[in-house]
Amino acid sequence: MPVLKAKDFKTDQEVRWCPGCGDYAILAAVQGFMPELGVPKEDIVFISGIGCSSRFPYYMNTYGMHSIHGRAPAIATGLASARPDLSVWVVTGDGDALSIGGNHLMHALRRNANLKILLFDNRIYGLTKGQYSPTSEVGKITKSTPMGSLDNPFNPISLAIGAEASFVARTLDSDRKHLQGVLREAAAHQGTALVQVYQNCNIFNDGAFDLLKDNDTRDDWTIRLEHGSPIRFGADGSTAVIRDGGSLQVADDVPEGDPRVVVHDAHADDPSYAFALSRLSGTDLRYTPMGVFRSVERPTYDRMLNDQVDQARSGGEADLAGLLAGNDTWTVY
Amino acid sequence: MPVLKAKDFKTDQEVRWCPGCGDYAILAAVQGFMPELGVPKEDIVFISGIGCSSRFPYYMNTYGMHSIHGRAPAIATGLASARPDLSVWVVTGDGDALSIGGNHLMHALRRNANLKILLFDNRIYGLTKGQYSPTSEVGKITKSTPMGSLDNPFNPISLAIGAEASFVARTLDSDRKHLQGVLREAAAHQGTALVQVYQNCNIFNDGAFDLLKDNDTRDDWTIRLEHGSPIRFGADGSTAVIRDGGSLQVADDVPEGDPRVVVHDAHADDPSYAFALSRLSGTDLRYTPMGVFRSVERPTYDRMLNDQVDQARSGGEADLAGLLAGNDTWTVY
Amino acid sequence: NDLSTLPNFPAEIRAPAGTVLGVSSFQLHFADHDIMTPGDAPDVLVAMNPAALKANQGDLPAGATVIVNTDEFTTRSVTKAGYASNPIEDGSLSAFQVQAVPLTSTTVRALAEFDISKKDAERAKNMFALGLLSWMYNRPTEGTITFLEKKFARKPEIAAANVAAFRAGYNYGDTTEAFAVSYEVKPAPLPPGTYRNISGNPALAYGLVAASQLSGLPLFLGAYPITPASDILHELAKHKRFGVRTFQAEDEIAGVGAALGASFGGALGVTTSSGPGISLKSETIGLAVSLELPLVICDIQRGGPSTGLPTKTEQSDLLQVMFGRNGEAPVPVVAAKSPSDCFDTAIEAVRIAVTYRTPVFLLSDGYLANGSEPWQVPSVADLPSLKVDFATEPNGPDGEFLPYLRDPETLARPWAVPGTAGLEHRIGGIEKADKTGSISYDPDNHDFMVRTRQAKVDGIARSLPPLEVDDPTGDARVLALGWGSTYGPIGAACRRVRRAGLPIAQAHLRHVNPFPADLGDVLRRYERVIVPEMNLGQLAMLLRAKYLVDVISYNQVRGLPFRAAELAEVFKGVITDV
Amino acid sequence: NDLSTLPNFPAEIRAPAGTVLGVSSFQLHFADHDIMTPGDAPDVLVAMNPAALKANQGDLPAGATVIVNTDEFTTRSVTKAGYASNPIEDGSLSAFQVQAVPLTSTTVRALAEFDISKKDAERAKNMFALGLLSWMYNRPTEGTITFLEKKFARKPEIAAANVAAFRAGYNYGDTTEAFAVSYEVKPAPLPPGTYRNISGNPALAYGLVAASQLSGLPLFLGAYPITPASDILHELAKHKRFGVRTFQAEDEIAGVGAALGASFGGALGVTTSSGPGISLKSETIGLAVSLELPLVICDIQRGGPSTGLPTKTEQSDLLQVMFGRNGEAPVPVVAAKSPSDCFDTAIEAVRIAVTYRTPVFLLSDGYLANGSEPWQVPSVADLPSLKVDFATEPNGPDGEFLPYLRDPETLARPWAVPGTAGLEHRIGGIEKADKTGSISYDPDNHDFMVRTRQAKVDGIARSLPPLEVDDPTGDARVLALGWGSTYGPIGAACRRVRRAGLPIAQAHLRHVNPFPADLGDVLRRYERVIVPEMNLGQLAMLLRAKYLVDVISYNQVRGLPFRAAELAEVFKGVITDV
Ligand SMILES: Cc1ncc(C[n+]2csc(CCOP(=O)(O)OP(=O)(O)O)c2C)c(N)n1
Ligand SMILES: Cc1ncc(C[n+]2csc(CCOP(=O)(O)OP(=O)(O)O)c2C)c(N)n1
Ligand code: SF4
Ligand code: SF4
Ligand SMILES: [Mg+2]
Ligand SMILES: [Mg+2]
Repeated sequence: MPVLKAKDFKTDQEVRWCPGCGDYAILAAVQGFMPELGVPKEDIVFISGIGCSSRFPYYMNTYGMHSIHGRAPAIATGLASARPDLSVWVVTGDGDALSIGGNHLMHALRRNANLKILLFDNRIYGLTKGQYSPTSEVGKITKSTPMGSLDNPFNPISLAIGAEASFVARTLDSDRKHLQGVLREAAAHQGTALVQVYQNCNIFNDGAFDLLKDNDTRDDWTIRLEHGSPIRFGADGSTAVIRDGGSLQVADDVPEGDPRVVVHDAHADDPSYAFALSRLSGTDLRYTPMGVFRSVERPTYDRMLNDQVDQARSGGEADLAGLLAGNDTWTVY
Repeated sequence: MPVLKAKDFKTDQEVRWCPGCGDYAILAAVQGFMPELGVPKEDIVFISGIGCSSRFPYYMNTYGMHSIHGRAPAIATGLASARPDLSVWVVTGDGDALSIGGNHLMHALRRNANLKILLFDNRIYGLTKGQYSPTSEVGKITKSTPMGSLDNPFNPISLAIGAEASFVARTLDSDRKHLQGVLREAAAHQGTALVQVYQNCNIFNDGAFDLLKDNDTRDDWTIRLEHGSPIRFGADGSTAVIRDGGSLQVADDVPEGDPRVVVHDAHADDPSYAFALSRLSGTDLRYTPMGVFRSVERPTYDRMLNDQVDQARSGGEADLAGLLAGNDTWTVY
Repeated sequence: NDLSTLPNFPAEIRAPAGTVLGVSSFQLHFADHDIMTPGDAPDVLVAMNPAALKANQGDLPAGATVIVNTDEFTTRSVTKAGYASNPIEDGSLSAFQVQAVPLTSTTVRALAEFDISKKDAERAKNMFALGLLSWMYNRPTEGTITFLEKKFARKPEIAAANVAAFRAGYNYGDTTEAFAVSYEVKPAPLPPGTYRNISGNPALAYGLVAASQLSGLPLFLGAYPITPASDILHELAKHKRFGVRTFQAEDEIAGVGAALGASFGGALGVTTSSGPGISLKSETIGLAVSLELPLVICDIQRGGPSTGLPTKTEQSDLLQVMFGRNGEAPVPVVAAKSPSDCFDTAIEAVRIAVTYRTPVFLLSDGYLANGSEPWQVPSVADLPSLKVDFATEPNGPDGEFLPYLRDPETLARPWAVPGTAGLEHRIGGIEKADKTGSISYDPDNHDFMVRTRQAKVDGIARSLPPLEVDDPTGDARVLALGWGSTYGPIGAACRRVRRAGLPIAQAHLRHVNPFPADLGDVLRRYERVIVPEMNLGQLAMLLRAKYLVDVISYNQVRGLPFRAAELAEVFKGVITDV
Repeated sequence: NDLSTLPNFPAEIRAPAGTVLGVSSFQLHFADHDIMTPGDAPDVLVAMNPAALKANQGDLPAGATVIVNTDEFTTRSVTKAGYASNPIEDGSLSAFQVQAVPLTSTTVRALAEFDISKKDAERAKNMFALGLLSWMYNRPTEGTITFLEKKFARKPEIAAANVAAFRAGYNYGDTTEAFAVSYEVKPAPLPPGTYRNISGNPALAYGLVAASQLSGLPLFLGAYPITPASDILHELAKHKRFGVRTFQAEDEIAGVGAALGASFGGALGVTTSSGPGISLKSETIGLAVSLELPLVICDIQRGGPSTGLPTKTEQSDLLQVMFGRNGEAPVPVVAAKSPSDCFDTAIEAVRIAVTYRTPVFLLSDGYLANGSEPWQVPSVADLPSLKVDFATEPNGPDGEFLPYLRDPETLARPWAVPGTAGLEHRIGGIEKADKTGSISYDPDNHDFMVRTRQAKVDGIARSLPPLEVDDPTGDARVLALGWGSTYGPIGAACRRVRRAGLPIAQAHLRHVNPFPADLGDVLRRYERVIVPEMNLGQLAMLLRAKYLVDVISYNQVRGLPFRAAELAEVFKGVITDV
């Protein structure tokens, strides 16, 4: 196949997000990554729900569907199951995926068809002009909650792990290198990959992730996860995630080679470890792990389904006439 | 109020479950527990979805609604929010709660309105005559999966903890004492309590939980959870749940006073511990923790909502005329 | 008279004329017309063990109900009875409506509290079976109960136990949504050919498999179980060797969504459900209307509203499938008229879906789904070709691809499936510009697209044959017009009326949307048109609105098929009035 | 001609006659009838800072669109301008349609790639605002763009930047589903009284709050945001002091489910949405029909099908709300005819829901929701009482409670709320036995219950006033009949026709199901009836089916209100034809 460039994935459609929206950076990062996929454009499909984020497919020069609110994972599951030869991507938002679409998301994760789900999490409903979402912090004042929101938000990483996800990662709209690194691992993963992308909505929830972006706070609060490396962070790397009586904790001034320092193992079979990692940070974003929390191989739904078809077929040619006649006929002369 | 007896909670409706169905035992246990609640019959409401299990409300002489498939948690949330004075119970099945109703369940858990959700888990669709469910083991042969089911099942306890549940427990249809003990704690909990009840469907999935019922296997595979006690089990109590490099494991022949033995803490703030407990058992039921995994206090949605109303009212009498007139009128003479 | 009046209840129930409701008309039929099936065959067989099954299976008409006592079907006894493999599992009973029940153990459990001998408890399994049958053929239970009480008057404990067993069996039918329908078979000698017996759900499933083969499109079913549609999922799940993929979804929305996704990928996307599930699918069906992709939605109707009467039959979803979507979202609707007709109707639904690139509703109901009739097995060669052409080339003036450039005749848009180089495109649920399919908020374009989608569906009428009217004497002044499963009863009623010397014409609609082009003329040809429906007059409303003809709407919403005798009286009344 | 032809674009847009579409008719109106609002007030104010707002707020007619540049609304500048608190937040702009946008920063961001001075970039915010306005009043953009290119011909970079800013503003409107409608105000001097300006969504919200107070039932709203219904949720969320509880649910199904649960508990359960969300609610509404509990479902219609045109208006959900449920599930439907009428219609919807114990649909649309008109503020004393009696005592012959024993007049069943001792009962979606409400599979009972639920809804007609027909000359031979938001345009068109000396009668339906008892007579009184609808003829179909009257269905599905002038020509055509 011809070598593709980022621009090959641009469409003629004018990109209509608000100036400064984090979605632009994500779009550029994804377009920039696509050539690496090594898959012909025509074999790639982007399916989205409804929301600002869900406008994404219009800007990708691949096959695409801008479906309805919350249903993209279900639609994509059908496509991936019928066409395991395709590279199927889902783009969704925190409302689309976790509010109305929660059931499809959690079943997609346990079912593990070969889908890459990009969840643009801006902690707000952008398209409908700023109501709180299932990831909004408690007490958020929005149009629909003038006295502050009451529901405890989801931690999408914890939720996904609780739903038997085989691949779960988190990244940031503005950090193209990290974002593309995560996309790389997600694409390589066989099965459903959930990638939470913290995304700034500069109109209705501006600065939501500044703590992880500003030069002077970023390093103190971002925990970079790299499989096989000890989890150390902070300006001078002296802060670390340590194990203390089972639970994971963050400790300062941890000496070199301290045995308590956790060495990140994204492939751990027991999801308890990844789950514990996901609890290090709360909605305040302090101590936020970034990267791949969990990545384990499990047979994919689409493959198994098609294997059953092949197996059934191996029994020999399907005989329609035989099916229709069945095994109990009589004749009228 | 008059002292109530179990029979006060029986209705004149003929109980229509199949003879031998585990639902009978659960019904008897619940009716037996109700008097303890100390709540007048008229202040109790049972709301169910659709399924064999969801016939439950017809047999409880309280207020009740047999609603539609999967929606009971949403309906109950509305009722509990509008009427925080009531004791609201939800009865659901593994298909009702985890398949079609998954989204409402997970949002109910994070929202934490004051609901008691009893999930009758028979790992099968009973009412529709035996298709596999989201808790059925992989490879299950059913009417809809003649070559074996493919989807990886949910672990309802893990799922609930991932969804920010404040109270999660598991019990068994045939163990009335344990079942009632769990009901007692659930009822005492302020907020949404999820109780998974392993229930035998002797018609479409008979014996699914025999490992935890047969005298000769029960003690070996059942891990009883009691807050504050070391987690030991097995015929002679020599098997224990120990902590080993962060993850929880089962070990045999653990000497008395071994410091590695985990002392159960249902109130642990960090859900990682309860999550780890929930991973000790797989669908094969070996090493199945029974009892309250997690029970932490968090403000309840219904209370907070009604507090906001009270707070708004404290501002003084609501003035309808004022509302209608607004602050910009003109007069026509 | 009632089952319980049979001298003593045998393992094998023979239902004499005028007994078990569903059964009787069936028997009667065989009595007063001659059809080539053994005359006095049992309609129901309760096989207490493999031997009994083996012994009686022979003279069972296909479609009969067989209740097998699974407790007795051990490997040993199965082989002992001379079966190679367990007949319950190896599909050799596929011609029957099989109810596999652990009769003995369940009955014994049901009688746990009675202090009677184990033997007596086990004997009561007959009563459990009778209770189940009473449920299935909805018979009143009092008669049987008093009969039992009388019969065992001297052994009150036994009497009580037998009544309890009878009740338990009855409730078992309710709880597990057990089903039984006997379809009123069209009489008159059948044309020569090879026949089999078939009920509606398998026929529908076979129709879909056939259509998949004829179109070369792999069949993808996205479904969530619901009575009385589940058996289509069960049936299709068996046919993976035909390339059929079945997906038991987490809910109905995911079921139709997955099917739509598969269609986008070039598969034949199908979803099956019943009323409550269909209402959940409506938003996604609206999307399919906007995307203009093929999709077949089967609604096996049951009693409503809400959960209603899951095991009873009704025709009350017609208006839901016509209008149950936001905006102007026209969807073609076809309806099957008999169990075997579900096969042809499925093929027709697929023809419309793939030819016009549109979602299509197929309406069946509990009566068709579970009722059975003799079916002349079609020869595969005679089946229509449904060959589909995917788009392979750009179709635009400047070498671009225009996903909404339409076929001038059908107004269908091109179906370009992922994997086709050069045709990459994006579609969605927001209004689209004509031809290019890109988002458009232009007022005139919207008006144009709304009317075009409607015109596309209306245009299907051009592909339909004229409506067949059965008016043997040619001088009828009254027309009985129906749709769906009322075909049998209306036909039987018309025959009665004619036998009584009164002329009446009968016509039956397979296509409810759009109507056949000549329907208006047909209606106006008769002085009165009567439309019997198992609803409150849904087709009647559509006819009145479209043709301004004052049709008589005759309705029953009893969860049961019309009784031919009753309908005949109604028809006679109308005829004598004109 | 186009905005861009204004000498140079001022911060305050005055739209001369015949310019900005939505605006012009508005202006025109004020020109050729006299209504007591300052003559030449701006319809749109773009306030670049608090001072500008302060200066111009005075001569803004209520209902005008105000775009505020939030970047400049710092606490300092706000106080400096002489405001006590930030006018954007303290609700003092509630009379206007406010768009709060960080104009400066957003524009600067949009122009990041251009190498122009910061000052030039900031200046371009005017073009951003103009772009936003062009979107809101859907104006073509080409004109403006060429104008800009000409204007800055000598500074191509500046030209490009201004065009980019203009585009960004336009897209901003699209992305954030920005809305603007000017409602065609009914002319003729208003009767004496106190007036305010109000648009449909707040009016609807106020109506619900009032109904809650009048009935003594606490209001519970279960809703999921969707354009153009979200503002009702936003408005009601502000009124907790009236005991209003608002619940932003995880989806539409939970929204209506929670509302139904609240109704079961004795609250006034309400849910609000638009077309796509309504279709998701249909199964639960069917349950409400079966439970016979009060529930108000507000459908603020938008362009369909599917996602369609979220910010455009349409009347195409009528048949969905009539029939979008499985089984025979009749639901009353009322429709608002003007922004202020949303208030009265909400009260009427609640009256029907609580009196008849039934779900009720209230239809509004994007045009009413966002358009505004002067409203004579009702005095609370004049509002109807909606007093409800809960069941408190057993009502059965043997002292038992019969939850489905009906009121002989209304056929309403008792509403017994949890907490009432002695009335404990269970209800559900399976068919219920008459009176007792326990599960019943009895065929005759089902038929009876289906017809009874229908009869209950039909019976509402007995509580309705005769249809008002406006036929000033009394000799009209043509009737223009409408429903919903077409009231304004149809009325205006009728006035034009009459001014042209041709008689025409106008009637408008608030009650679409059931129809007013005398509707048939009214229709038959005229030689021709024309029914203009912003759909493909949905009301027309219902009328033709019920009354067999050959009404003329005139349709536009452009996402915009009818133009009075155009309608007038159509009416004249019909009149001259008869
Ligand atoms: C069935 C349905 N319900 C509601 C809506 C309105 N709606 C569109 S997008 C959206 C939420 C958007 O939030 P999110 O998913 O976080 O996406 P974002 O705009 O923030 O990127 C809502 C409520 C809809 N279009 N369809
Ligand atoms: C909307 C809808 N979809 C599907 C069904 C059919 N249905 C009823 S119960 C059920 C699942 C029952 O399984 P579960 O929830 O585990 O309850 P159980 O019968 O096992 O107690 C299904 C698929 C329905 N009644 N309504
Ligand atoms: S509203 Fe927020 S999320 Fe949506 S495009 Fe604008 S900035 Fe982005
Ligand atoms: S089918 Fe199973 S779950 Fe349902 S009642 Fe019978 S035994 Fe119980
Ligand atoms: Mg968002
Ligand atoms: Mg179950």
